[in-house]
Amino acid sequence: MNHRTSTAQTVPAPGLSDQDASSRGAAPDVRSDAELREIFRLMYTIRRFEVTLERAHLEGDLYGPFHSSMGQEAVSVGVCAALRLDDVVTSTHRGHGHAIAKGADLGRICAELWGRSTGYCRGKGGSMHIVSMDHGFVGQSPIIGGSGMLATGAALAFDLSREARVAVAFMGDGAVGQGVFHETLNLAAIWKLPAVFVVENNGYAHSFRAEQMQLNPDIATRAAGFGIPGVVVDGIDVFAVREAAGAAADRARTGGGPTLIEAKCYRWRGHNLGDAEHLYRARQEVQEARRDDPLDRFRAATSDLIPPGVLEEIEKRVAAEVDGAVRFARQSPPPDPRTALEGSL
Amino acid sequence: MNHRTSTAQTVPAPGLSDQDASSRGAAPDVRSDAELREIFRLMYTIRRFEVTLERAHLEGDLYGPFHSSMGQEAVSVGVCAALRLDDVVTSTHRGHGHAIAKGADLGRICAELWGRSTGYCRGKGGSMHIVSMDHGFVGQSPIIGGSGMLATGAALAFDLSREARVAVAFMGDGAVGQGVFHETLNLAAIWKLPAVFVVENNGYAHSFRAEQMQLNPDIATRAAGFGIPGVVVDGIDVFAVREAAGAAADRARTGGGPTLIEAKCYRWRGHNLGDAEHLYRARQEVQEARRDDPLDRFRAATSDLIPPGVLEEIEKRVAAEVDGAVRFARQSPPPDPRTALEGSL
Amino acid sequence: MIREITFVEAVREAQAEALSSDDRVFIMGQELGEYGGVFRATEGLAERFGAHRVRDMPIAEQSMLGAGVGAAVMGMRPIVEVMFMDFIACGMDAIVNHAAKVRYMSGDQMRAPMVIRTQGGSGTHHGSQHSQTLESWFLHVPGLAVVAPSTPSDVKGLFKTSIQVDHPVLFVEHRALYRTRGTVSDPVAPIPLGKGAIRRRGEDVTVVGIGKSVGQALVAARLLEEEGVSVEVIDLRTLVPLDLDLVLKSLAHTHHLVVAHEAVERGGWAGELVSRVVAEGFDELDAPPLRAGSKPVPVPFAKELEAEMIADERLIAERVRQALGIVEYAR
Amino acid sequence: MIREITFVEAVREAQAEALSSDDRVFIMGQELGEYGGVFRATEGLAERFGAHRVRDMPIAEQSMLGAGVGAAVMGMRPIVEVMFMDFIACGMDAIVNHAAKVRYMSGDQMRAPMVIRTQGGSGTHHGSQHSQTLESWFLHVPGLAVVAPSTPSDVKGLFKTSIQVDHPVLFVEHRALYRTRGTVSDPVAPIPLGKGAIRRRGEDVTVVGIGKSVGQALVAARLLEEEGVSVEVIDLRTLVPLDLDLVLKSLAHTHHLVVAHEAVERGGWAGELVSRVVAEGFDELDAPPLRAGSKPVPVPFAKELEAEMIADERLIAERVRQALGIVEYAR
Ligand SMILES: Cc1ncc(C[n+]2csc(CCOP(=O)(O)OP(=O)(O)O)c2C)c(N)n1
Ligand SMILES: Cc1ncc(C[n+]2csc(CCOP(=O)(O)OP(=O)(O)O)c2C)c(N)n1
Ligand SMILES: [Mg+2]
Ligand SMILES: [Mg+2]
Repeated sequence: MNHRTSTAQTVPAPGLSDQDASSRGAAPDVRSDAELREIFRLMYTIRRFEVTLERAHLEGDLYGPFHSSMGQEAVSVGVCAALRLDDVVTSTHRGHGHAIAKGADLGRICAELWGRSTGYCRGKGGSMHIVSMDHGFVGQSPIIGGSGMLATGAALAFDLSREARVAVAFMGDGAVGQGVFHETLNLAAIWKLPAVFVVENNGYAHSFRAEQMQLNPDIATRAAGFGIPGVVVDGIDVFAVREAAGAAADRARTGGGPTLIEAKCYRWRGHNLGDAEHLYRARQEVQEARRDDPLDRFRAATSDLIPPGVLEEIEKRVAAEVDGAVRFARQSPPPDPRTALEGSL
Repeated sequence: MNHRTSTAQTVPAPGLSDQDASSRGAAPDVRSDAELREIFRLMYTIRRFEVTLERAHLEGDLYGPFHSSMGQEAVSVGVCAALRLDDVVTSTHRGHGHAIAKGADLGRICAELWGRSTGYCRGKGGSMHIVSMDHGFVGQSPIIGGSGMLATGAALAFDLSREARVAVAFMGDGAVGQGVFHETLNLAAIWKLPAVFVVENNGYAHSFRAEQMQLNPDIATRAAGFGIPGVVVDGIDVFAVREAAGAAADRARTGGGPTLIEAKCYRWRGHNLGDAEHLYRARQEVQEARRDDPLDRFRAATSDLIPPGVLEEIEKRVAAEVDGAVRFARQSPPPDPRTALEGSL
Repeated sequence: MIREITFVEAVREAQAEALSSDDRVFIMGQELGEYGGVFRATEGLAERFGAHRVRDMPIAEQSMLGAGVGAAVMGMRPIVEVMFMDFIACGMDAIVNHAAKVRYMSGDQMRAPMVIRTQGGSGTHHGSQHSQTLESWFLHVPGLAVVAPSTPSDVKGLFKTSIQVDHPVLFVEHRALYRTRGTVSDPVAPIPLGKGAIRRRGEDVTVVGIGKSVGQALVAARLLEEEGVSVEVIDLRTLVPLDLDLVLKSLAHTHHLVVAHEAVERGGWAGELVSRVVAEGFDELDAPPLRAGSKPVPVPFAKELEAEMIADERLIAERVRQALGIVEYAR
Repeated sequence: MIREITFVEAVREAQAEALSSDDRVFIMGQELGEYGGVFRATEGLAERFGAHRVRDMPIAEQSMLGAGVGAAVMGMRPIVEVMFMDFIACGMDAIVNHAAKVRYMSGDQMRAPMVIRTQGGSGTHHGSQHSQTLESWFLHVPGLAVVAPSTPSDVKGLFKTSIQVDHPVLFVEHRALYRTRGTVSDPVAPIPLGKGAIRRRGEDVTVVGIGKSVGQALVAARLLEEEGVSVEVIDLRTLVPLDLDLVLKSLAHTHHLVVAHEAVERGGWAGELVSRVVAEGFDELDAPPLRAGSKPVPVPFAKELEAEMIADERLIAERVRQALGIVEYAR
């Protein structure tokens, strides 16, 4: 059932204005100057954020699990650059990059990681549960497979309410072993839902390699079983990701149904802060992989498009912004303990 | 990890003798006279059983849900004919045929459906929970997807204990929507377990057609995603099923890993007794489908192999046997109520 | 105007009213569209509201419930039908880790207003995997309301509220009630969650139940009346929120309590109510409150076995006699 | 010979002993082979016993547990590790509908001897989906034993029994205990399921707990000693079977009861114990038994919030004062 055959009336989702079919158009040209800078700004922001917060965490300044998305910036940014503000994204335990790429506020993200009252979730969520409904970042599920369920449901809501919106689920390669991954792909397929499933194949599910988790490590090929397109994309190349995601989003938006995108990338850091990486991968493997840096790729691809100095300018601004966000978090008050008992039943 | 690389010692399963690798051989020739008769006897027994018990149920003589396997006799018998006594089978809510084909005792099956103390489960199981460990019928799971989990585990046990045994899961086409179906196929695949997954695609999951449940209705093609062979077989032709199952069982037994078999067949009766079939399929569709009767197919294929009168002879014996089983059930005492409180924690 | 309808008709009408009064409402489940529901609870709804709002789906409980959460978060009001309560075990993650928690975890940015309809219980000899009574699990899952009506009128009144509140509701129906009849007014007024009802006035003992157990308590009460025992029967109607006040008020004059449910007694919700009553009404109690729940075994197939382990009116009556010291307590 | 080891070392040793003494034993889970377990509970076991017996597997809780059942039915003795107790919600069907029921449903033809190891609880700020305490659900599932050790020695003694019995066992470890130390003898004698232990003798009140709550009860007891209150502390060690006798014996001289668990109080297992005690030991009680459980909300991330809702030694002490009437009861 897709919106063109649906007879349900329009129901705007809370806080987001409805659009009708006529507003469905082609994606904006990725090579516009402003967007190029924006893409770099976001990728660099994620990098800087992860570096800065990892250090703060090591210094004992914040607590709780910490899953760095360093090295996967091009996937987060490439996908979100292909989306509209009122499209939505669901995420995993490794979600900082997704939240930043979808436009969430750095200060409030930091404050959430610091468990402060000014955090997006008022300190109730933490690093694995950032949500910003205003930005269509409808949240992380650190339950492997969870993000797919939520995005499928969001896509179903858009379909039923005939909104030209797309729901994107970021998932890890580890999610492919989970039954619900298959269930949700199947539901989205038979109902032609406006959903895009992005599997960030970063080579590992904690210590586990794709080859250990399935005989057929080409995750994109799973799509065929569900009768939907499966696309493999170079997850280090933000423009390649942007293009694949744009095509999938357009397809979804115009009633074509879901797409499975496998973005091949590499997890630069340990699974989480404190992970005993040496038990399962050699430092050299990591060093080699890191030579292929999504930020360098961007610089190379855009060297003749962006005047010298511009990116350095952006880097300076971002660095200041991240430091400001950290300061904001540190200076924010902890939540009032009484709020712990509010918001449930 | 398969038995040839396993270092675990042999652990015979309870009540079943272990066999070593040398006993792995080719499947017996299906066209031996004795086996031909046995195949017919079993198929006819299932048919007769379903007809007889359905009538008894309609007459109010037994109670509880009743899922007839009429029309699917060739799948149950074809598969089990390819197995050894100590191979095991798991089943679904529609399991009478599987139990009979695996050699379970008719009287004790009937007694279980009648809820009598002489039933296989002493009246605790009923029609959807028949078990006969002595015959390697390790039981039905009417939780869709359940039989696959159990068979995968049984295959894992055989692998770990280096027994040359095979575990077969009968499943319905409805199980394909369930996530656990994919999980178990994947586990069996990566561990090269001696398992065979037989999906009886009888056209319906209750009122639901395969086309409604997945865009790609060719269930066997799912196998590719897991890197294992997927086979489609004519589920009306007992010899075709026997051959496909034999090949899959040999493969599993010799360390080749699991196979997914889709047996195309047709559910002759309503989903269960009392099903409002008319709501979703026309009587004519059923009548046409029933023209292709697995028993007639058998007769045609074997007309020049079996002397006239032989099959009629078998039919007479089976009819008497089924009546005897029903009599045994009826005459058996109900379970002692106190046993209701035994056997749990 | 007063009509008499069956329990399942009430479930159907309640859903029809929700579908027609709120575009955000839709239904997901198996066999509920063209087929009309294996218990006829959605008969005619697909024809009337369209297959997109009364959605049949493959067998996939986890993602069915999870998609319900995602849709609810984006502003819809899903009704998700889990055909047998036993199958909730296939979808626990969506309910427990997602539906119940998203509002709290997100600092109130998200809401998951959805009704999870399911039916359970014994009596049809479906065997151990199709006969469980599992609502007690969900008292232990903050964020979920648990509703269990006992009459057609309550079905409509409680459903009206359940589909309007801003949090997920587990709406539990007992299969054995579907064909029972009761009167309903048109329209039925919404019943607030957390308000129980006194079904019978009595002096000597208070019997508390939900769903099917309420009717059994009333049967037991008539039985006991002949023995000269006067029983007050309370129908909690919802377990979360819990109408403790009503129970305490009743105990203030009966001073004796029996809590009845078909769920296995061990670990069942009666333990929660007994503990609350003891903590907050100890002085009102002239004798230990007792529970009338099923024995700690799966539900067997054979009727003789089921009768031995399932809590029924006979057990309720016996517990009342024990609570009043007429006979000695024995588990 | 007496050694001091940590709780997690005890878990590791217990599994190593099971693997070496019984060929039918094997382990399944994530990150437990080459990696040695995210909490080091299986460190070195894969090297020692082979990757086929210490099996890493994809993330697929339902089929992991379901395959465990199938393997157990065919004569193996699986240890299945569910990395966080919260993820049990992804595998409930295998545990509830299969592991717990196959023996009964099959008329005793099948057995599912397996140990389901999991860890849970708060304290590491993992957030609402990685901090739950859910063992109470499983008291309500006939067919399963529920074991929750509080010391390294009990880990070994209880595990030895758990891997030998003929039924499934849910073996619950509290994450916060992994680094606590305790002495063990070599070998540790098997501890029968259903036998609690008195951890501290006292006169005025009995505090009952499992796992981490036992240590908190002991801290509370020292606190209360300074206030002149003498607390007896009982470690149940297993919830199914339940050592009610030990609790009743203790109440025969303390006449006051507090049941403590980190699980959410509403619907938690304390309700079961309180109800049993009330029904079978009412006359021993001088005051209402009270529960010290967590508040009915998910476990939040921020430490200030967690402290507000999690049951801890302060709450236990307060409940004791309330039980003794030193301060008035307030939830
Ligand atoms: C249902 C469930 N099982 C297990 C885990 C434990 N776990 C957390 S992250 C992780 C690995 C995930 O790998 P992947 O999906 O590839 O994501 P990545 O960490 O690479 O981003 C595992 C097993 C979990 N969070 N949820
Ligand atoms: C987990 C679960 N969900 C739903 C059901 C209800 N149900 C019982 S049989 C059935 C249809 C099964 O169809 P299929 O798998 O094709 O088997 P068939 O009945 O055709 O033999 C359904 C939905 C169930 N038993 N288990
Ligand atoms: Mg990964
Ligand atoms: Mg079918």
